Amino acid sequence: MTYHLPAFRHPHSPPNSAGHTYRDYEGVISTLCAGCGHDSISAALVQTCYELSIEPHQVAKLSGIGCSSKTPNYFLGYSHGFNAVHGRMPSVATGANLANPNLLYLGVSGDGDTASIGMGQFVHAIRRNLNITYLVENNGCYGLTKGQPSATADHNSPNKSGEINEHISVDLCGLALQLGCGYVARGFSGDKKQLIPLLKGALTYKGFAFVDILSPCVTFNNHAESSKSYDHIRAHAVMMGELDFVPAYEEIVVESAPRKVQRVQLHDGSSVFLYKTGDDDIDLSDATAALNFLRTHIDSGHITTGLLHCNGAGLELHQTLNTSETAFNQLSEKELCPGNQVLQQINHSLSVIR
Amino acid sequence: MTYHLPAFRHPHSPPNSAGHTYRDYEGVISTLCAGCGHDSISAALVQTCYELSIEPHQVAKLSGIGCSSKTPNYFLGYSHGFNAVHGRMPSVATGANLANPNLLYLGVSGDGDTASIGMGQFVHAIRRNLNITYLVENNGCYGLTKGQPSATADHNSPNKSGEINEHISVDLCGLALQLGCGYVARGFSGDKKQLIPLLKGALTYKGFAFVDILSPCVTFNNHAESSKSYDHIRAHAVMMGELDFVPAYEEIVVESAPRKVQRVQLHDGSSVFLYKTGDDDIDLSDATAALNFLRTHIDSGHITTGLLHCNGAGLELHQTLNTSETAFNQLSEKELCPGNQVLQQINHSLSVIR
Amino acid sequence: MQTVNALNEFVIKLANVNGSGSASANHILVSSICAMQVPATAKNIFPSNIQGLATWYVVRVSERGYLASTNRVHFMVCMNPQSIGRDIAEVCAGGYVLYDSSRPLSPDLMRSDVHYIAIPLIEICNREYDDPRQRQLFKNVMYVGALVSLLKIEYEVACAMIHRQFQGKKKLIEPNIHALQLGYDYAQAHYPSPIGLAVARRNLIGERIVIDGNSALALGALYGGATVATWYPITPSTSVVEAFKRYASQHRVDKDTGRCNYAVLQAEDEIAAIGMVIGAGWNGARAFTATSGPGISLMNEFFGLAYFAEVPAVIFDVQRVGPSTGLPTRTQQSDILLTAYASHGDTKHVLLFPSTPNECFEFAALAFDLADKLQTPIFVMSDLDLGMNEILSEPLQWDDSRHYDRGKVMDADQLEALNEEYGRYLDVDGDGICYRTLPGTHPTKGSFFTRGSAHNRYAAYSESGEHYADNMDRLQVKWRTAHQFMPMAELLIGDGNADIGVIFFGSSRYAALEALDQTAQMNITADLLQIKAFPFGDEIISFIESHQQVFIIEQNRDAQLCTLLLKEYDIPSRKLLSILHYDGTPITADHIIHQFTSQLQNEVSPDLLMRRQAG
Amino acid sequence: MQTVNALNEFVIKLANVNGSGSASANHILVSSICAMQVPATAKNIFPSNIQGLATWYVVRVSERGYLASTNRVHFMVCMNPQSIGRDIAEVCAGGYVLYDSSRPLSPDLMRSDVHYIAIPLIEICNREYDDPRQRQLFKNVMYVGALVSLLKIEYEVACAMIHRQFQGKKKLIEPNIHALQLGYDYAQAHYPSPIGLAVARRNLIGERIVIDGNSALALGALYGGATVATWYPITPSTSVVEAFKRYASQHRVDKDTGRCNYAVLQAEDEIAAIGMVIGAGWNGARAFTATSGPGISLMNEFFGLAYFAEVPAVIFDVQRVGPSTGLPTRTQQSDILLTAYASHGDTKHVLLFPSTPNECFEFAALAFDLADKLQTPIFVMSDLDLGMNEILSEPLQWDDSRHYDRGKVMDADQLEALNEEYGRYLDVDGDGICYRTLPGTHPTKGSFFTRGSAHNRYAAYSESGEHYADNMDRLQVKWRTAHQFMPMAELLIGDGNADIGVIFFGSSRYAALEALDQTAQMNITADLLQIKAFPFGDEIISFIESHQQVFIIEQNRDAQLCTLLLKEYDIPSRKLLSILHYDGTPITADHIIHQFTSQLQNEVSPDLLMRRQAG
Ligand SMILES: Cc1ncc(C[n+]2csc(CCOP(=O)(O)OP(=O)(O)O)c2C)c(N)n1
Ligand SMILES: Cc1ncc(C[n+]2csc(CCOP(=O)(O)OP(=O)(O)O)c2C)c(N)n1
Ligand code: SF4
Ligand code: SF4
Ligand SMILES: [Mg+2]
Ligand SMILES: [Mg+2]
Repeated sequence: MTYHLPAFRHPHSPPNSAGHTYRDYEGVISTLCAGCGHDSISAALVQTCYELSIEPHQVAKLSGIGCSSKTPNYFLGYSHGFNAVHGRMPSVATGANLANPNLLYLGVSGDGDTASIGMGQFVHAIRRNLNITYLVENNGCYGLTKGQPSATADHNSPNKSGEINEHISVDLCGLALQLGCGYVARGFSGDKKQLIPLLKGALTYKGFAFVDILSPCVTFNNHAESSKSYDHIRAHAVMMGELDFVPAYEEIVVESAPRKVQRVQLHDGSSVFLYKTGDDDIDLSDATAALNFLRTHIDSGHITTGLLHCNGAGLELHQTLNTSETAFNQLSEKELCPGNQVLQQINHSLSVIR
Repeated sequence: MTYHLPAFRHPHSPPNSAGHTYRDYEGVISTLCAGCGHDSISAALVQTCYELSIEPHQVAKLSGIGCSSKTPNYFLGYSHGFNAVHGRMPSVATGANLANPNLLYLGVSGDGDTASIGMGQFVHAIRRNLNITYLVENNGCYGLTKGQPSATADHNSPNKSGEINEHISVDLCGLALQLGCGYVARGFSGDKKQLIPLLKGALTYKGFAFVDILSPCVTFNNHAESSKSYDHIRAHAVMMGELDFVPAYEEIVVESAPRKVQRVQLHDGSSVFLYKTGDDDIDLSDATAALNFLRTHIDSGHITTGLLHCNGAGLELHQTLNTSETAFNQLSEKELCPGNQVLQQINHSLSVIR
Repeated sequence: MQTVNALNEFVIKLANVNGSGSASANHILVSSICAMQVPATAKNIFPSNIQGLATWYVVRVSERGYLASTNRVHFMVCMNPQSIGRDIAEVCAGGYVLYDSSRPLSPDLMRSDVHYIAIPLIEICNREYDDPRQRQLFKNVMYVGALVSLLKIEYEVACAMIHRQFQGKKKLIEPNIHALQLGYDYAQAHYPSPIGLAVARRNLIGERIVIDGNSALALGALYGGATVATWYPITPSTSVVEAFKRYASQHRVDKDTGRCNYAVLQAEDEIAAIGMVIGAGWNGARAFTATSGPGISLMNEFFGLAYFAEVPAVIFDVQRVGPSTGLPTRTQQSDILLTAYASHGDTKHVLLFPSTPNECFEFAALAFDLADKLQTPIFVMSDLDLGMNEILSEPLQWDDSRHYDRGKVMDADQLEALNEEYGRYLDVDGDGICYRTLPGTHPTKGSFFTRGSAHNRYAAYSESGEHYADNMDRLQVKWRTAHQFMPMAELLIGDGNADIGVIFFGSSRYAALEALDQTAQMNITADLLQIKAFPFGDEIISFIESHQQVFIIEQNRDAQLCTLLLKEYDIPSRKLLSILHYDGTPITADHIIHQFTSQLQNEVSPDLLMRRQAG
Repeated sequence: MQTVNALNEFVIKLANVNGSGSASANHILVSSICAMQVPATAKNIFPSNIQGLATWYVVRVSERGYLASTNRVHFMVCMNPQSIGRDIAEVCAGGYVLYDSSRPLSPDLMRSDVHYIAIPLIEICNREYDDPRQRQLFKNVMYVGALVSLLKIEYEVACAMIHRQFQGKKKLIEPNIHALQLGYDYAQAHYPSPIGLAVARRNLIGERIVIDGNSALALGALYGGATVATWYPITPSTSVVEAFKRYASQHRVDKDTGRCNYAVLQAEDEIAAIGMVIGAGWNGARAFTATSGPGISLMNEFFGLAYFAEVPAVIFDVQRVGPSTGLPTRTQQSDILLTAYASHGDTKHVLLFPSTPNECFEFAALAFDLADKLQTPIFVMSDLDLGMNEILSEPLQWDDSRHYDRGKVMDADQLEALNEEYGRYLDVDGDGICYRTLPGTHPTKGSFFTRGSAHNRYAAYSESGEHYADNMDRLQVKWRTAHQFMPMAELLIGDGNADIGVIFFGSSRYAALEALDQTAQMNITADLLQIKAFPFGDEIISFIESHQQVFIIEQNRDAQLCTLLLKEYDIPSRKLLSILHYDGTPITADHIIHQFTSQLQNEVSPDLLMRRQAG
C-alpha cells in the first residue's frame, strides 16, 4: 500500500476525446501490498479506459472476494461497483447486464474466485456469451486468506512454505477456449505494453472477452519455484505476437513492414492487429489451433501470453434473448404493465363458464 | 417402467469367477420411463460387473439427483448407495473415498447434475484425480424436472416444444480432456457392445475415469431434431475404434490380424485393446490429439464415441495425500489417539514458563 | 348394504398411473362439473417420477363451496393395478368403486360395504382401437364417459369441455367424443343414472375462474413490472417461470420491433439464479426467481448480501416437503424459519403468505413494490398445494390507476440538486431507508460501491465497529418501518370477541374456513385470523392478547410460524397452541377439527407439552 | 497532571501497521510478562487485508486474573501514523503514549493529560541498520526493549523469550537481543524505570499454557479421532485446519511406513468441503470441516441432507461478524439461529458452545462421539475472539481410559446374527437412534441406500405420508435423546439462590466472570450460568424458573440464543433480558456491567422494549 496519495499522478495528462483527464479514471488509494501485481493491472485499466475515452460512469465494475476483487475500488471512481460474494460475480454481472445492456461491464476476479468456488458460474457465463470483459488476476494462490494454493497453482511445485501442490493446474485460457469463449487472451501485470491492447480489445469486444492476467502475489507466491512469480514469468513467457489496438474512429493504416500481420475486426469497427514475432503461425479465429498452441507450449514449460483467440461469430446474451433496445430499467409502466383490460381477457380464458 | 419384475432375467447365467450369478448384480425394479436410455446403462453395468467378477458389496454407488441419479438403486442391490444432493455427488464421493480407498467407487450423474449445478465439483474431482468411475448419463435435458435443456443440449437446435437453445453446448469429454482427466470415453446407451468394454476399462482404471454416455430421454428429448435422440446418435456416431478389454487374470494374446492395435495397460495389469477401424490415427495416450480429434469431428456434426484417452501417469488422490494403507474407517483407537503423554508434551511446548 | 346418497357434495378420487395421459381426461371431468355451475376442485397427487408410478386426482364436488382437500372418498376410479388395494380400502362405506372389469377383480379386493361398478375398459378399447397408445389414452376418456352417465353430468357439457380442451388440436376432438360416448353408453346400459351420487346444475360459479397459484404468481410478476426472471428448474416452482414466460411472450413483446420487454434465463443453479436477480435489482430492473426448499438453502449466502447491501430482490418460494430432497411432489409450509432469518449473521427478511390464487397475484405484484421500497429481499411463501392445483377463484383485478412504487432512487437531476454529499446509507428521512442510485446515472455524482463487507454511511469500506453498529441499528429502524407496509392480518370469521382465536396463514385457508364452519355448527365459537405477512402487525398481537387461547394452524412439524411470534413479540407461549400437519398431504378440515377439539378438551395437550419440554 | 499508577494491573495497546512484522515483537512482550508469572492476555485486532492497514495488539496485565478484553488503555505504543490520532485519544487520563520521536509529533496530537514517551526509533534504526527490512523489523523489538525498561520487566526474561521465539532460526537471536538492548538502553537513559506502571514477578501462572481456541479445536479433533479434514480457506477458521495438519503430521504419521493416518483436503468451496465430510462420515471415518458464516450459509443444503439421512458430521464454526462478508476479522456470535435450524424443512441441530481453549479441546473431541452416537451434524460454535487469540489456559488433559463411542454401527457378525430384517431407520431401542452399517461390511446383508428423499424404516424410497411422518417423529424422539448427551450447563458464580440470574455462552465467559466479580463488589448478587450446548437441559429451565429476572449475554444484535430459549421452552419472555454486544470487538466487562445495571434500574429497558415490540 502506498500510504500517501500522490497529489496528482499524471499532472500533465491532456483530456482525452471524451474530455476526461487521466485522473477521472482513478479510484481510491489501493490497500494492497506494495508491489502486488494487481495494482499494476488497475493502473493498466486506468490507462486503457483513458485511452479508449470510455465514459467512466458508463462502466459497471463487478467483482467477487479476494485481493483482486478489491481492486475495482482502486480505479474508475465515478463508476458504480459491486463487490459480490466469493466466486459469484458472473451471476451478478449477468443480472446487471440483463437490466441494462448499455453499460460497459467489467468483471474482475481472482484465480481462487474464478477457478475454485466460481468455476461453475465462470463456465456458464461463457456458455451464454455474456457481454462482459472478464479479468482474472491470476497469482496461483489465495492472497487474501494468506497464500493457500489455488486451482491454477502449478502442478508439482512447492508453495512458499515448501508444500508441493499435487493437483492438476487449471489453465483458464485453455478452459475458456474449450468452452467456446470468443475472446481469449493472456497478459502479465508486469507487461503493460502488451496488456493494454489486450484490455482494449476485450473492452471493445461484444460478448464474453476473457483475459487471464498473470499477477504475482509478492507476499505469498513470488518465490523462486513459483511459476506465478515475476522472475519465472519473465523467463518463460512466450508471446503470441505483438499486439496493436486501433479504435473504430481512428484511421486504420496497416503497416507495410514485412512482418506478418493479422487483423481482427471487432463489432464496433475497431481492430486488433497481431504482428507475428516468432515462428508459430496461428490463425486467431481458430480456437482449436489456439488450444493446440497453448497445450503444446505448456507441455514444454512455457507460458503463452498474448491474444490467443478472437472470433466475432457468437450472439451475445441479449441477442439470443431478443430483448428490447431500451434497457429494462428504463421501460415505462406502460410498457411493463399490460393493464386491466388484458387481465380481463386472461380471466376470460380461465373462466369456468365461458 | 416394467410393472412386473421378471422372475429371473438370466435364468441360466453361470456363476462368475467370484461365484456370483448375474442376479447378484441386479437391483430393484426401475421406475424410469419405458425405453429410457438410462435403463440400458444400468443393464450394461450389471453385465460389466458380472463379467469383471466384482464383489457386489465392495462397490459404493454414488449419485446426485435426477432420473439418471436414481439408477444406482436399479443395479448392484448388495452395494451401499448414496443419493446425494443435486450436483454434489463428486464431493460426497471424495469424502467416502478418503475414508476407505479399498472399495470400488462408481459415480452416476446426469448432464444437468454434472454440467450445470455440479460443474465446479466435477472439474475439481478431475483435478484431484479421485479414484472413481464417473458416468454421465447424458440426455441433453433435465428429465426429472420435465425436459428443460441442459448445458449439453445442442447449440441452435429446438427442444421438444420447438424452443431453440442458443447457448453453447458443453462437450463433457472435451472438458475432461482439457482438464487433464486420465481416462476419457464416450459411449451410447444403445450400443452395449461398445459400452461394456468402456465401462470395464473405467472400473479397472486407477484414477478419475470418465465415461460420457449418450442416453436418450424418450419422454423429453428423443424427437427428430435432438442430437441426443436414438436416431440422431445412430446416424452421426463416429467410432474411435473397436474396443476390447482383457482382465489381468486372463492371458493376453494380441491379435495378429492386420488391423492396427493399440494396447493400453491399466494399473492392475488389465489391458484395453483398441482396434483401429477408420482412417483416423490417434494415440490414446495423447490428450491433445484426442481433443483435436473430438473438436474436428464436432465441427463436422459428428459424435465421437469410444475410448478417447487413457493415460496411467497421474497419481490418484490417496497417493498424493500419502495416506495409510489401512482405510481410515478401520484404524484403531491406538493409531488415532496420540494419548495423554503426547498431550503433556504439547502442553509443555505451549506452557508459559518452561 | 348402506349407500352414500349425495347431490353435489361428494368426492371422486381417480387413481391413475403417471404418464398414462389421464390428466386431460380428469380435467374434462372436473371442468364439466364446474361448467354446470357446481363448485368443484381437484387436487393432483403425483409422484416424483415421470412415468409408471401411482398418481391420484381428487375431485371434490361441493355446492357448499368447500374447496379444501379432504380424505373422505365416495367414489374411487381404480385405474392403477399397483395401488388398487389401498385405493379400494380408502372408499367410505356405502361408496363406489369403478374398475376395469376386462379382467376379473381378485377376490381379496372385494369389500361387502361398497358398490362396484365394472366397466370392461380394456376390452372395449381393444375392440375399438389398434394403436396401443390410443388404447391407453382413450381408456381414460371412456371412464369419464361412464362417470358422466353415473353422476348424471350433462352429456353436452362434457362434449363442450372436450371441444375446449382440444381447441388447438381439433383432430383430437372427434375421437375423444367417441371414447366418451363409448363409456357413457356402457354405463347407461349397465348402471342407473344417476347412482347414489349425482351432479345437478346450479348457479354457483358466476364469474369465477380456475387458476393455480403459480400462474397467479406469474401474472402478479408480469403486472408488477418484473422484467428479469431467472430460475433453476425445481418442482413445484417450475411452472411459475414457465407461466411467466408464456404470459410475457403474449403481453410483453414490442409490437413494432418484436423484441422482448422481459428476459427469462435458466441459470446453472439456484445460487446463480439469485445472483442474477440481485444483479438486476442493483441495476434497477424488477427481478425475481422462483424456487423451493433446496434452492432456498443454496441461496442463503446471497440473501445475506442482499439484506446487508440493501438490494431489492423477489423470491417466490413454492414450498414442498423437506428436509433435504424430502417429498418433492408433496406440500408443506416448512421454510418459514429458514427464510425469516436466512443467512449467517443478524438478518431478518420480509415474508408474504398468500392463501389464494388471488393473493398470489396481489402479493407477487406487491412484492416488487416492497422490494424497491425496502431495498431488501421479499419472499412470497406459497406451497405446492396452492401453487400447482387449479383453484376456483374470483377473477383477477388490476387497478389501472395504480402506480409502481420504485422506492427511493435518485436520478441525475436529484443528484445534481443535492447540496450535501450523497450517502448511499445515509438515513436522511429517519425511516431507515436510504436513497440509492443506479449505475450510469450521473457522470460524477452518486456512484458508490455496493458490498457485503461492512461500510459506513457513504458506502465506503469501513472496519470501524461504530460504523458497523450504526448501520446494523439503522437496518433495525428499517425493519420497524417495514411493519407499516405489510398487508394487515384479516379477521375472516367472527367479530374478534370470542374466547378462542384461530390463526392460519397460506394454503391452510380453505381447510381452516371449512373447519370453523363445522365447529360453529358444533356450537364452538372461535375467531379466525389470517396472517398475511412477516413482520407481524400490531393487529396480530392484539388478536392474541384479546383471546384466551389461540390456535395456530401450520403445515410443518416444528410450529415454525409460532416460533416467529414467540421470538419477535412478548407473548406468553402457553397461550399458543399448535395445530400441526406435516405428512405432505394438504391439510384437511377434519384434521383441524380433530386437533382443535381434542386440545380444547385437554386445554394443554400432551402433544404440545412434548414440544415445549423437549424442544 | 494525574498519573496512572498500577502494578500488574493495566493495559498496553500497541498500534501497528500490518505486514510490518510487529507480531513477533509484541509476542515477546506478552510472553515476558507471563514468564514473570503475572497473568497477561493479548488480543490481536487485525484488518481484512495483508499489508499496510492498522492493526492493534492489546496486552492486558492482570494479577487479579482478568482475561477479558477491555477498552481501557493505560499505555499506548503508537507505531502507525495512520491511526495515531485515534490511538492517542483512546488513552485514559494519566496514561502513557510511546511514539517514535525521530520526527516531531504534530502539535494537535499533544494531550495535556497523558505522559509522552519519546523514543527516536527510526533514528536509532537508521543509525544501526542499512537494510530497510531490518530497520523495519528491529524497530519493533526496540520498542519492546523500551517497554521492558519502562515497566521494569526482567531483562533476562525478555532475552529468554527471544531465545525461545527464534529457536528454529538461531541466527536471528543475536540481532534481536541487540535491538532489545538498544531500546532498553535508550529508555533507561531517558525515563524512569519503572514509570507509574510496573510489572513485578508473582507466582500466578503455574502449569498454565497459552493456546488459541483454534489450535485447541484442532487438538480436540486429533484426539477425538478425526481422520478427514476438508475445508475452504476463510478467516477466522483457517488456522483450525492448519493446526490440525501440523499436529497430525507430527502425531499421526505411521513411523514404519511414513504414511499418514489422516487426510487434509482443501476443497473448491464450502459446499464441497461439507459434502466430503458427509461422504467420509457415511463411510465410517470421523471427519470435520472448519468454516465461518459465509461457509455455513453455503453448506445449508448439505446440513439438511445429513440431518435427514442421518450421517455423522462435525462442523467447527468459528464465527465472525455478519451478515454477508461483514467484518471478516472481527468477532461475533451471530450464527446461532442459522445453525440451530439450518436448511429448509423441519430441522434442528446440535450446537456446542465452548468458552475456553480447554472447552474447545473437550467439545471438539466430544463432537465426534456425539456425531457418531446421534448420527447427525454437530456444530461446535467458536468465534474469532476465542479462536484466534492466545489465552492463558489450564493444561489440556486426555483420559487414556476414555474410549471413542462409535455409536450404533453393525459389523458383519452382528448382521449375520440378526434374526429380523435389518432396517436402517428402524428404532429398535426406542431412543430414536437406529443402527447403521458401513459400505462393504457384509456380502449380502445390511446394504442400504442413503438418500435425502423420504424413506421408510428400511431405507427404501417411499412417497407415503405415513412413512414420512413416522420418520420425522422418530427424529423428534432422537432429538429428545440428544438432551441427555449434552454437556450440562454450569453454575460458575453463586449458589443458585439469588434473585437475578445471568446466562452466557461461548467467548463471553471472561467478561461475564469479570463483570459479576465487579458487580458483587457493588453488592449486587447474581448467579452466573454457562450454557454449553443446544438442545438445552432441564437445569437451564430450572435456573430460569428459579430466578426472578434472567439476563442473557450475547454477542449479536438479535438475541439469537434467547430466541432458541423462547422457542424451545415455555418461558415467559418478559423474564428474559438481553445484554447484547455486536460491534465486532470482543465483549467487555464494562459493557456487561453497564447494560446489566441500567436494565436492572429500569426493570425493562427501552432497548428491550424496542426489540419486543418491533421484532
Ligand atoms: C464463501 C466464502 N468462502 C471463503 C471466503 C474467504 N476468502 C476470501 S478471499 C478468498 C480467496 C481469494 O483468492 P483469489 O480469488 O485468488 O484472490 P487473491 O486474493 O489471490 O487476489 C477466500 C477463500 C469468503 N470470503 N467467502
Ligand atoms: C438444489 C436442487 N435444485 C433443483 C432440483 C430439481 N432437480 C431434480 S433433478 C434435476 C435435473 C436433473 O437433470 P439430469 O441431471 O440431466 O438428470 P436426468 O433426469 O436428465 O437423467 C433438477 C433440476 C433439485 N433436486 N435440487
Ligand atoms: S497478499 Fe498477495 S495478492 Fe494480496 S495484496 Fe498482497 S501481494 Fe497482492
Ligand atoms: S423422463 Fe427421460 S430421463 Fe427420465 S426416466 Fe423418462 S425417459 Fe428417462
Ligand atoms: Mg489469487
Ligand atoms: Mg439429463
